[in-house]
Amino acid sequence: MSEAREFKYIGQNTIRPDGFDKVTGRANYGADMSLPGMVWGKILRSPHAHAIIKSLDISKAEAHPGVLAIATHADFPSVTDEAIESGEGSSTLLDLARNVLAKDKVLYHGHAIVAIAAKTAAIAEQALALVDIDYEVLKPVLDVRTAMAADAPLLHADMFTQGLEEAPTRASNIAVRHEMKLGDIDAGFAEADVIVEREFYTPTAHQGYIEPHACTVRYDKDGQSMVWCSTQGHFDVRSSTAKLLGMKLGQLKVIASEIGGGFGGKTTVYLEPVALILSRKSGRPVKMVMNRDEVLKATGPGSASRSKIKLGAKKDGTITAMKGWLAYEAGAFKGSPVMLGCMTAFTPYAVANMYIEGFDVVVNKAKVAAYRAPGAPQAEFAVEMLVNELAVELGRDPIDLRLQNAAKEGTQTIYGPKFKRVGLVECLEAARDSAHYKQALQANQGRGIAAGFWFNVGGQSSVVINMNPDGTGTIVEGSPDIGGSRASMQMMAAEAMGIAPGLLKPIIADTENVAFSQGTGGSRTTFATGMAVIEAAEDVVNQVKQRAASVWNVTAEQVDWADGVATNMAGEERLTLAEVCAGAERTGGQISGRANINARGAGPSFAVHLCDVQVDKETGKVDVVRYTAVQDAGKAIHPQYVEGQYQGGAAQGIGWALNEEYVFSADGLMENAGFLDYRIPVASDLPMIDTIIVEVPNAFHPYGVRGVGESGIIPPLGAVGYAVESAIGAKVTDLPLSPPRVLALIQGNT
Amino acid sequence: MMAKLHITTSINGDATEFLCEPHDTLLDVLRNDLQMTGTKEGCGSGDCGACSVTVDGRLVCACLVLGVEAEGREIGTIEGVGDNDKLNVIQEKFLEHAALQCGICTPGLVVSTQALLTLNPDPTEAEARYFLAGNLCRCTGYDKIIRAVLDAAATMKGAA
Amino acid sequence: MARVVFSSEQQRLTKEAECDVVASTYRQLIDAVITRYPRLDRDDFMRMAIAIDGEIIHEPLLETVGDNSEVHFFHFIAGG
Amino acid sequence: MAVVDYQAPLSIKEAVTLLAGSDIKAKVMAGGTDLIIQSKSQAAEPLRILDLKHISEMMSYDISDAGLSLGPAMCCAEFTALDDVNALYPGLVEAAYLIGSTQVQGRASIGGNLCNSSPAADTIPALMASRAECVIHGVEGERTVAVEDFVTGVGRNCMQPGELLQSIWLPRPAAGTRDAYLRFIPRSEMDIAVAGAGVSVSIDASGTCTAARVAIGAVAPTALLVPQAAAALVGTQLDESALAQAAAAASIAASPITDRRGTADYRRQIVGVLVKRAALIAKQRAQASL
Repeated sequence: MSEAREFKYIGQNTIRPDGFDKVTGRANYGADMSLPGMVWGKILRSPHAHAIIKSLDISKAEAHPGVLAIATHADFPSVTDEAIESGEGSSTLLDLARNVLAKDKVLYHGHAIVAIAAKTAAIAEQALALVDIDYEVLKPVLDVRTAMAADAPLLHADMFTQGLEEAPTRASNIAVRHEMKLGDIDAGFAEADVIVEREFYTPTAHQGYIEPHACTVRYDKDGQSMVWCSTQGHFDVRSSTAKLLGMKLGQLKVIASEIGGGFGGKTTVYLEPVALILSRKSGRPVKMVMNRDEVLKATGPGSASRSKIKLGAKKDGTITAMKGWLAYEAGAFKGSPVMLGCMTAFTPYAVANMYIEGFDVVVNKAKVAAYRAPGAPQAEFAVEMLVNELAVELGRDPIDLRLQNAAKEGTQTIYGPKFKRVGLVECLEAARDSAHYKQALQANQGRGIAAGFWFNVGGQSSVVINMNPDGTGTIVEGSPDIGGSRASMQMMAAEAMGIAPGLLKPIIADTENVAFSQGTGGSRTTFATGMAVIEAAEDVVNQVKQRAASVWNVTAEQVDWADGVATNMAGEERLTLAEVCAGAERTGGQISGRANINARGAGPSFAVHLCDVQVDKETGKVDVVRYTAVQDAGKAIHPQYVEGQYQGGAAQGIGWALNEEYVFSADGLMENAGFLDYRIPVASDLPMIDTIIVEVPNAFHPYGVRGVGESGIIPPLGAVGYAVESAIGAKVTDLPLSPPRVLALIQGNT
Repeated sequence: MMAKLHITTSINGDATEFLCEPHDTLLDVLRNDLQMTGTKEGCGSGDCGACSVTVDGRLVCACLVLGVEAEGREIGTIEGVGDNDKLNVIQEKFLEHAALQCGICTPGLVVSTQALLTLNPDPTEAEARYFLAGNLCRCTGYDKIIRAVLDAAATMKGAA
Repeated sequence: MARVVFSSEQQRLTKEAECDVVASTYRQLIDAVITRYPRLDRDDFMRMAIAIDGEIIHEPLLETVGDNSEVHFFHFIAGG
Repeated sequence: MAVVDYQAPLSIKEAVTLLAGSDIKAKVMAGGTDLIIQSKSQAAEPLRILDLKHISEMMSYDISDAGLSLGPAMCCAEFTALDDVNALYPGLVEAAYLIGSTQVQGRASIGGNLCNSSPAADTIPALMASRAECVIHGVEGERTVAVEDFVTGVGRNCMQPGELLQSIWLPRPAAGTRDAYLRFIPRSEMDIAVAGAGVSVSIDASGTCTAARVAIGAVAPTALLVPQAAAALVGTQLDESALAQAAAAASIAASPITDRRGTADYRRQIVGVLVKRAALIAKQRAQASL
């Protein structure tokens, strides 16, 4: 988008088209589907963090009355180590199969081993207790430090570190080493007058969606199998499941239910292939629903991380060098987002000399999945903490220092391209000028500020808009709607067609009713699927103009289109969209527009957050007392839902910073697998979260959209972390800043 | 094993009978036997509030009530909120304020908000936040939910 | 001449951060790069993200490359 | 445990008879917020549930000049809304208000909290501070046990098989005597206590503390009365130094463990902070009641 333009519908706060169903309980989520004759599947999970399965005997379970089918890893046809697309794009089919049902070895507490289908869930659970497994328990590795040690117990005897100069001869828990550089890092530090350096830790944190994973499936021998499930990408479920089971894509229909939160965690499969095996074996539809314990133990958390960051700056505030070392936990199988950590860590800054290396490390925890801006919060937390320290060392205002060094148009990123127009400076200025930043702090309070960068993602989206004879229409798209994106699609189509949004009904079609579309993730839906919606809407408009032209016996170029009405420029005739649709049978058949695109030109969204905390110095308890989230939306299609993304990202990040963490026993058993002790923020934990929407249009999107879902979770870790640091006057290195940790910092016992 | 128990109850004002096992929770019965899937399951341990319903007007988690306990009681669920095709003020305000994203927590929050405003028609922000602390939402950060609740209270007061 | 900037993984194979090639299309550009750096794998290019003059592109095969274009290869980006 | 039978006795006599005569393991249920979760999570031992909520004495209360007789199964939501109770036992009401969410309070009861006998139960230190007693209906008649003697270990209490907690008795506090309960949790709501403190103080017209009870929770296998902490308060003006001594006594009395909710060292420290703060609140309430 090259210039500011006036919109008729974009930028309004419409009522979402799926709203009625959601406030009345009518919307159907993953666990809400039942089929005639349906039976229930349950999964037996590992009681150990690391063990060899010496023997597995299912005979007693098979004989249990009411049991209809049993699945183990042996039920997967020979799977290969081909790469598969998932949230991270770096998993293999073999690893996926071994994660879905363990082969020979269990690699984390809760690792799935055997699945049983029975007439009722209770019978299935009774039968699970009859499975005999003999384990040889091994020592677990639970942290990157121990995992990277030369003598560490190995999770995979056949894993050799990739990315080393020389091919290693010994197996390792380090899957990959990445390295990125820009300029001359040593020269950069040589120029510096001030150097700050620190090591950081962030814990394993879960996406924490309220809806557990669930599916209902039916395997039909005639090749018409179907999966109903809660997912961010039903086409990815189709491809992963079909590959694991040796099916053709055309043999499997995947229907995306309404989805009760994902945040990256629903970009892979856990239950779906298992349920299909059970259905195939039992000849019955099978329903599987995880409980909360299973969700926390066995579905993708975000990576825990360790990092070392070093920054150098001149007295005048110019940052001359940024150096980093990142090690991310991948969980049981390789594929942490550490590369994305390397790519994002320093990217808010225009600095000539940068160097970062990253390590993808397997540990005996659940395989990580994408979690909102995967890899970025961990790395940017560490960098933002140190940029704040640098500001103190230089005697500078932290926003002012960031403005001096902020990435802007033309800035060379460490990962490759130079930035086009980006909105970091505008975000920093908005934060600086906010009432929040001017408010004085009270006793025992501290203020933190942090910036965040996320690329945003384009990619493939397919859309069809089918017009009805009365001028209403259906927008058929393939991107699951997690946070209200149907409202945005409706508005963008309405804008492009010049008709009221309410005339168009957006739906998420199953894999048979729309062409391939990538999943909802990476903040791509409003940008990329939105672009496809606009293109499909323009296709409708072009066809309508053609039809009107044929009615008037003129060329399409002689037809003007405005506000949903075609006008014959040669005469005075007018035809509304509805009139053209009503007459479509006489002008060439019904009208439908389409677009199958691979969207290019994704534009980064920068965020800047301000956080004030109050610390109880006797207990170490931290209360967030004021919070402001500033972020560049490019263009906010539906401002309320854009604000909602900022607020939701902030709340998740605050939870990560303050209380969320996985707690393991020395044996590697997860001790807090429930919402009681995995403490996500509750309503009374948070203040209102103020938002400032900055709009620096993305030149590559017709309406200027950038995508807003990810960036908001990045700054809270640093903003909260530094607010606590400044309130207590002690250096913060480890998250979460739970009361015991903060009290220890206050008392100097770290 | 005993035979299933026959329970006679009232759900959203409708006389209802069902059969259940002694171990079935009210949530199991609502969702699996009565196909009333508006009440959601997020944890099964009373920690998330997605299954909020009322029993004799008292707000509870349906996962922490046995189905047999419904005998002779008045059960209220999300399906009973509003009047047929007309939303009530709370539901309207949730939509107007965009107080939902994925929407899985919304039925529970609507039921809980109704319970709050029945007990306390004019809650402060802090009162609303503490009353609703048992209804987890992972998407919104609660800001818009609390605004919707307070606006619903003000609107209902204005109408009264 | 278009300027090609390699990803850090590619740089391990090319031993150079960037090079200039004569190409007017993406196809010609890849051909030229592989001729110059035979250790690079043609298939690997399919698994990388590319940006031409700052615009991130996923389907580059038919793309034209300008005389002064900068083409960056980098790690594929997914998301949550 | 797997629930295979459910009974809803209408009288205490019927409940006790059912309890004594059960051929399988039988447990009484008040709100069920602990029992239903426990019955889901464990192996398949058959369980009969006796629901006490249909017994009117179990669900009601009686307040008199002598004190409060509380039906153990009354839900916390109902209990915390009782103005006459709140006027006399604000600390116990506070504790009941802290149990779980609004939804959980719609089911959970003080009797259930007591009989579940968790070290972290919120109402137990509050009951101890207010000198509460348990009236137990046994096979051989009624007996009365002080709350501090009722709980005997983690998840254990002094009730014998076949016995039933019939009512909870709290003597009426005189003017100048009031209680307070505070707990510490990492969030603002929805957590289990990392530590808790119930304090009752009696003060005279001069502001001197004439009697005190201090009980602490979640820092030992059972909630503990800490007479040393109480002794540090008696005879003082509840000034800062007395409060600090009481806090120190509570920290010394604690024998906490490290778990997912907090470290032993942390719990030991903050239980003292809670005693100090709860004593101050109790003092203000006591003054206001004079």
